[in-house]
Amino acid sequence: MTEPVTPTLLYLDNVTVSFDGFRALNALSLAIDHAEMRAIIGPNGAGKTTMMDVITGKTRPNEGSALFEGMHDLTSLDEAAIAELGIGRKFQTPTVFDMHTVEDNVLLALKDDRRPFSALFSRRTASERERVDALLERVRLTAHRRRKAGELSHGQKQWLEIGMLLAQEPKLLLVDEPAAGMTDQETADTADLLRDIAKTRAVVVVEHDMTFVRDLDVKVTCLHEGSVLAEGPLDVVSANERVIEVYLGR
Amino acid sequence: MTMLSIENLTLHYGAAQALRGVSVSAAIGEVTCVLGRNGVGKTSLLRAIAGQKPITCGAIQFDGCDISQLKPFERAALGIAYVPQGREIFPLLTVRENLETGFATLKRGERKIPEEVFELFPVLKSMLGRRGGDLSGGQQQQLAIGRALVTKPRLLVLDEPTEGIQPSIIKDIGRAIAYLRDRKDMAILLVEQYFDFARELADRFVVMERGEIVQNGDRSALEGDDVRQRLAI
Amino acid sequence: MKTQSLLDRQAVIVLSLLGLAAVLVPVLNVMTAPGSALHISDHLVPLLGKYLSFALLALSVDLIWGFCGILSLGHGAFFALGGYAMGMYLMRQIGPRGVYADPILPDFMVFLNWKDLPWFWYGFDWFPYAAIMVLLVPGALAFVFGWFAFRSRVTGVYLSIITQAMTFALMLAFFRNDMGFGGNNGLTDFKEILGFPLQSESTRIVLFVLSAVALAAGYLLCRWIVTSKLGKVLVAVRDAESRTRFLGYRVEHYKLAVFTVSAMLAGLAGALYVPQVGIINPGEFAPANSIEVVIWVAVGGRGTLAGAILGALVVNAGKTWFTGALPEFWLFALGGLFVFVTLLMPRGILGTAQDAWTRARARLPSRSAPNALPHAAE
Amino acid sequence: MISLRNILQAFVLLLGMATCAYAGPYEDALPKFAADSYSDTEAALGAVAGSGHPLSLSVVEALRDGRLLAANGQIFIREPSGNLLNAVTGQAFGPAPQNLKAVRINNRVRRAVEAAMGGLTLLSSDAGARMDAARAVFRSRDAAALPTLQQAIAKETHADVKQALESARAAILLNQADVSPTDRLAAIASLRSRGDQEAVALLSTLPAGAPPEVAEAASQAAAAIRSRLELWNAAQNVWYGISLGSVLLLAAIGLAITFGTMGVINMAHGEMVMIGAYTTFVVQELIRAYAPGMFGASLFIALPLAFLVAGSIGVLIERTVIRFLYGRPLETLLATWGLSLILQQTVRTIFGPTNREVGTPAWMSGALEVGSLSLTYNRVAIVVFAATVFVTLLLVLRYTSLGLYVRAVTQNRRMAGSMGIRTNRIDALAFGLGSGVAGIAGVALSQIDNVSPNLGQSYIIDSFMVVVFGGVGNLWGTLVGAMTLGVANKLLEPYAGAVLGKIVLLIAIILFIQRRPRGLFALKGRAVEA
Amino acid sequence: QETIKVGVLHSLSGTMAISETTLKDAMLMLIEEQNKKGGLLGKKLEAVVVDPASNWPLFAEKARELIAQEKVAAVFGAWTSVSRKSVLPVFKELNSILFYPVQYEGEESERNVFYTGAAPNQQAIPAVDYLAKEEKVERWVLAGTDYVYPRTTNKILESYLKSKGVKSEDIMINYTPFGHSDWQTIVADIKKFGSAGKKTAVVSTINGDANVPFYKELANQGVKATDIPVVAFSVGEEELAGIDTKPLVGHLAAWNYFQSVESPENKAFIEKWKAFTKNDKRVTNDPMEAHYIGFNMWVKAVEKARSTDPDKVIDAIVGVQVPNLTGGTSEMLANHHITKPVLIGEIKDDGQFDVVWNTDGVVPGDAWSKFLDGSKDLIADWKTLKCGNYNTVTKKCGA
Ligand SMILES: Nc1ncnc2c1ncn2[C@@H]1O[C@H](COP(=O)(O)OP(=O)(O)OP(=O)(O)O)[C@@H](O)[C@H]1O
Ligand SMILES: Nc1ncnc2c1ncn2[C@@H]1O[C@H](COP(=O)(O)OP(=O)(O)OP(=O)(O)O)[C@@H](O)[C@H]1O
Ligand SMILES: [Mg+2]
Ligand SMILES: [Mg+2]
Repeated sequence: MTEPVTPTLLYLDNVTVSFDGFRALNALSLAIDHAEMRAIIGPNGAGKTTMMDVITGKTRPNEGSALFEGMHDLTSLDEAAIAELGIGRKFQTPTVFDMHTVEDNVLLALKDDRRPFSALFSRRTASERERVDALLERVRLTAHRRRKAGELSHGQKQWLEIGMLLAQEPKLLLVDEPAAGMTDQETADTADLLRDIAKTRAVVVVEHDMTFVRDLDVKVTCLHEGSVLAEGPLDVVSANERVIEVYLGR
Repeated sequence: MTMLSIENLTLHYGAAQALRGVSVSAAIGEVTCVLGRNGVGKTSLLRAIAGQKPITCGAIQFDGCDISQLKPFERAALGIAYVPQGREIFPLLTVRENLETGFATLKRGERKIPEEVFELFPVLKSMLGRRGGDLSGGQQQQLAIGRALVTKPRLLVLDEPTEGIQPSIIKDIGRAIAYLRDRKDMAILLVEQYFDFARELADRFVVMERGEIVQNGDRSALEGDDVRQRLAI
Repeated sequence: MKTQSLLDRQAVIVLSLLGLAAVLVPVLNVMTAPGSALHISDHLVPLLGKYLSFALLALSVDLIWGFCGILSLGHGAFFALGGYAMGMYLMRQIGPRGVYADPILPDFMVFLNWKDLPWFWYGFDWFPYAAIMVLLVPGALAFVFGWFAFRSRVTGVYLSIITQAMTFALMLAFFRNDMGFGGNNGLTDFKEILGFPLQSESTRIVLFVLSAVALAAGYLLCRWIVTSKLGKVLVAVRDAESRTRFLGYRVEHYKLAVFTVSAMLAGLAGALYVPQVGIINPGEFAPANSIEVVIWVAVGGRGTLAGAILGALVVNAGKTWFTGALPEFWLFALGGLFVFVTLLMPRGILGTAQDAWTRARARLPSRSAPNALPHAAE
Repeated sequence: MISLRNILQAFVLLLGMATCAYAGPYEDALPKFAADSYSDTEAALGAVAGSGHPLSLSVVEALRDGRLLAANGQIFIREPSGNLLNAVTGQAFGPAPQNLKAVRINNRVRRAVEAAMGGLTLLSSDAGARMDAARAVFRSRDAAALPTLQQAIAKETHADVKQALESARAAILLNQADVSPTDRLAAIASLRSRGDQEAVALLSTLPAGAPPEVAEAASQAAAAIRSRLELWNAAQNVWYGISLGSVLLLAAIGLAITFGTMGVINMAHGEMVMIGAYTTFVVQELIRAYAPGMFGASLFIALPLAFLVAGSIGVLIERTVIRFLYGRPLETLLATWGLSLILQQTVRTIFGPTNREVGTPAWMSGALEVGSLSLTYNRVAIVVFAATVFVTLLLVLRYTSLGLYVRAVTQNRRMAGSMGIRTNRIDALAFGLGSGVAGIAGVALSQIDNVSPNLGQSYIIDSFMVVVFGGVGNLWGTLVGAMTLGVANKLLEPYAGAVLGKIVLLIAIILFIQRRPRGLFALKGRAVEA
Repeated sequence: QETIKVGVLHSLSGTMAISETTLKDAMLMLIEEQNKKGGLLGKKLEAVVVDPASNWPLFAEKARELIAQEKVAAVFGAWTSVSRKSVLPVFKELNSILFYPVQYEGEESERNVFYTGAAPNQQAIPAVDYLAKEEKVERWVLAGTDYVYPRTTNKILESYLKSKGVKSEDIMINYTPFGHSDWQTIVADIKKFGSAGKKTAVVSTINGDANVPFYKELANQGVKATDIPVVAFSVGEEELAGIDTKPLVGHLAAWNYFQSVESPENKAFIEKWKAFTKNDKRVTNDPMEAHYIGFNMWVKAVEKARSTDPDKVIDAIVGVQVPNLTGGTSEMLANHHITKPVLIGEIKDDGQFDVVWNTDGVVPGDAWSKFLDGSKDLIADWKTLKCGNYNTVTKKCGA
């Protein structure tokens, strides 16, 4: 690792989230660097999505803190503020704006002034148009751009959401199961895409598809019962007895 | 014995056609696998079978009878169980209640959650009192499969059941499907994108493209690169 | 990239119809003989004016309900507040012509032995002040109410019910004689506006034309909002509020902005309504009135703007006609209309007509090109 | 009773014959009844009651019941059996005179009659009558009754009656200047132990000029009672709140199913309540016409019928209209609003626009006195009834599969169908159940509110308020919501008045929803936020 | 054949339908009767019925429709004060005639309106006098719905009672919202107020729907007329038809007419009413009588003026005398109010009233109350002064 000029991009410290006594996150600590890609694996219910909820302000932790860029305490900000700091998210189940066309979905996600007044006066520029075109091309939805997003098939919605995430140009991308419902080929393509992005930004990917994780070729964190079970290169982690036992199976 | 046989099925969303003359069949004691890229119409086919989407024309025969005009609950009563894509569990019902919705087709005396559901998905047992919507994505998927099993189906229709599930449980699900197949009392129709998983289970398969069946065959045909090629972009 | 433009075909039709009405109604009223088939009789002019002010109210509801998913069951409150602001001005204009001839105090205050004009009545004798209050009072109430409610993320039926509670509370408050707004009788017996007698035909015509202009302006404003990016964000909020937040939009600010604008439009509608019907009383705050406005919008077609106008006109014209022609059975007719529209025109009159239109257009090319469905992978 | 009366009459007859020549105060007073003037009647009444004449009780009773008749200056008593007696002699009178007219009474005379009856029946053999007499004397404070009162107290065996008699005596003694201070102090003590509002009234209106120690004791006693009553008063207000809460609960509970669970914005809910109330009316009319003896049971007959009538109308509405609107909740608002207009006008056409009379069975009138708390039977009945309905519904929803299936269907209709749930039937049943429950609420509300086509309208807003305040989709929420609003309303009312109280409450609801944007019993977690 | 149109402007739906529908029926009956007698000026009368639906602005709209579009000769209608206030400007502007049949708060006299219901001096004050004299009432609860009529009436009564030496602490004033239905607290308060040792009565100006639950609660809590009598100004036969009156015997109402009044005119009227409605149970009430009087006055005035022209009728009608149903004669006064007898009735167990007191002759209605500061100097006279609010001090029209 090179000398960090700035502190780590995201630092979760001792985060605990409990629901009526059930600890979904248990003193979880995690650090993500600038332009780092991290794959997170772990059994169903390990707390991966909950962790993203904490980072994006959807869930308030009972304990612990989440620092972004060393100065923003995410636990005290709301969703919109966090998004404006530059944290974007793709949800586990694809959520898009059903009544909007595919291209409007992307357009809404484009990095821009988010205040109502500027929205009222905003005019679409040529560069914006190009960007939308490029993004649609990238997620292979150009042919569907005028259709309502609600009419897309499951996998198409996944792609659309990835497109929206890219449109936001966030500093940190949280990607929850991007490959679910994609063919093997598409999965590989997604991996390419993410690797590409990770050159300039930080990416946190949650996925159960080991081929995909292998393709990413990055540091892997395995969560279990709300805390880190193992961390390191995939080969190391997947050789861990506990990981095999609770997650990979024999 | 053929449990389900579909002839020449056509289906529209408004003016847009999603299925064009699809013919598939599924036999008891076999797993029939439907493969295809995103948006080719796999889910639409399953919705047509479950009765959630009216078909434009074509025939759906179940156990020798035409069911294409029946309501979803009538099909369920005949023994069709559906695990939809996107889980579609009842978010505000508890896990137990979600499972109990499967009792609707059963006689009063049979209304018990089969042990095999908990054997397959132990996590459900520990979370019986939790609301379905609070579960993690993978847990919800397990619940959706479990819920389908409660109805004691004769035809099990699964839409990408492995989506979002951890590897060890995918293996379990694979074993479970094989076990159910080998019990020889139900037909299984499986939509799957995860090729290796499909290859291991499928007795027969069809590949869809743009709402049509472009290839079909039995397990041996899956071994070659041919099918893989078709699924590539 | 095709965007919905500010002036698409629908907008052009609406605006030209309104323009036509603004010209034709006065012309037909003044130029034609009372007996002729084209004549618009004197009593029809304020009636049409009333419909137009209702249409503006419906428009304001459609803006927030149709495009932002805020179902306000209390919009009548903003309408009534605008109406009261105008009513207070008209009341002050009566001056010493009231029955007790008090130069300052309105009759009902003399009657209840009030000695001084309450402070909140100050300034209403000055039209510009009253005109500002027409927009400011409903706007301010909506702003405060919305600020609390949207910040606390009150949504759905919970929001609907508290808007209803708001208008209900206001109704009870205005019913109280101690409030200083004339109690149950409200404000009435107006004489003139800006020096023009309200009873005169020409004043009525001017008021009608003003209503048409205000409606056209309101429509344009709403069009502008919904066709801008702001409008897209609103629809996004309507369909998936939390998702919008994760994109970095401050949903509460968006809601607050349109809610306030909408309340001001409603207030303007109320201000146009009062001089044309000649009375404003707490009955306008009744929750049932607000529900009815929502129903006009639903009948016309939610989320179409023009539909809201159409709905308000159809339902109110129907009411006028039924209550005269079928006084004993008009509720059957009206109730039947509502059921009929919901069952057979699920997207309201205009929405269904639009659907039929697009379907008819889609059918033609689809015959020649059966592959209407685009496919991702080629 | 009858035989006793006969004996009495025979006795009176004999006596009458013996005294007919002698014109006493009784005979002098009688003709005044014929003057058709209330003050004359009152004067005559006083004279008759005080005359000690054996017929006086019959005359007073006859006057009270409108059986005292006058013609040509002569006075007659019509016996309940229809016989006409000459009031002077007590003898039967032959053919009735032409212009026979009842002696009219008004409130003032009625009051005098009560007082007179009190004096005359203090020694009655019937304990109930003695109790009434004691109360009447307590109220009239008629010093003339004192001797009889003493006699009655001496003889009395019933503890309750004895106490009533004693407080009647105390009431008389307290106001008499010529009574010894010790007796008056004893009277004050007796009143103090009575401890109710009336005692306070008596104690605080002590005539001027009473000895200082008496005045002192009276004001102390009054203060003591007042502070005790203050507490009771608070309890009373809470009771009023609970009973108002029960009314709200009844009105809202059907809506908790159709709106809360099924998600139909059911504006026709109030009309279902109204239909229940009209069913009660029809049942009572039929009973009045064909089986008057069963009137006491009319409400029990009306309950199942109201459930059935409103329930079937609900099912009909669901099958013909609502079922096309699932998944479009906002449009149900439009359609049910239309339906409510139609239902209202239908009822108006059939039953007319005016209020209809629904009677209260005898067992529901009167009040239960608990300490100084007065619980009127009909309110008690409503509270109990509301609780019963609530518990039954809770059990139905919890222990039958209906509840589960309804929720499943509302949460995901398509998937519920694929699980084999007969969505149509469940919808119809649930809507029917909600409507039926609204119908039986109508039976209860007919007891306290007016039965008119507008009945439903007056409850619909409150009902929505309760369901939403409590948290949509939660029956317990509806219960707690209704009770909270009821009690808060009644606690506010004495301070703020009915109008301001309601305004304050509405504002409180608005503020409360800010704190809990999903109602009192809000669901939490991912399940709801998604 | 040409007809003379008569407008009927009463709510047939909404909250007021409960009271107003009967008046529409009464008007239809009166018009039918008149046509049987040969119509008016040789023409048949034609009723034009509209439904203003208890919606006050709609009253104005419908009034305009009746006058401008239907060209009716006169309108009979309105019940609530606010509906009258709402239509007033229309009648003035289009110069037509309104007959208003309901007891009201007074403080108004318009050239185009004829007030055939009671003014406060024809109802409230005699009732209070009766209670004070006959029942020796010393303590008063003035309970009303919070709107103009009760407020004004209570104001007048308060100042009247005080002028009679009643102390402030012996007057309790209570206002409730429209449609108030939970009366537990208020009835309990009344009981408490009434148990202070002085004879207490309730003067009720509670309006409309709220009465039924109020009386039901009185019955429940056992407030008997002999303890605390309630005298009401808005409760008539029609309202009682919805309540079981057995527990309410002896409570009072003050009106200018009761169905139980014995007079040949009344007997005939009741018979015709029952025949017209084909319903033996339908009751008559005071506002119906007001329409009866008003309609006959209008007919007479039209005949006198030989025209239905409003100006001529307005001139002709003052001074017209017609029999009322209580056996006397009512006259249209120059202030557009009429003379009426005042009757006080006690509720009987059959839902009717027993008249326990009545004025010897008729009482002229006052447009302006003598007990209010703002109006004690005002008089109305449309005959000579041609003014509705003439100030006798400044000697000016328009106060
Ligand atoms: N609101 C809640 N109430 C109760 N339990 C909850 C709630 N939200 C989450 N949980 C539980 O917290 C645990 C963590 O859930 P989470 O969604 O974070 O898992 P995950 O790691 O994303 O799993 P998956 O791989 O299946 O998506 C799960 O067991 C879930 O059931
Ligand atoms: N509700 C709908 N309205 C209109 N078009 C739809 C709708 N649902 C699906 N489609 C379209 O029908 C086609 C087939 O969709 P389907 O969901 O069956 O695909 P799929 O094969 O299941 O894809 P995936 O692998 O992504 O789940 C797609 O092009 C899709 O856009
Ligand atoms: Mg997850
Ligand atoms: Mg699919």
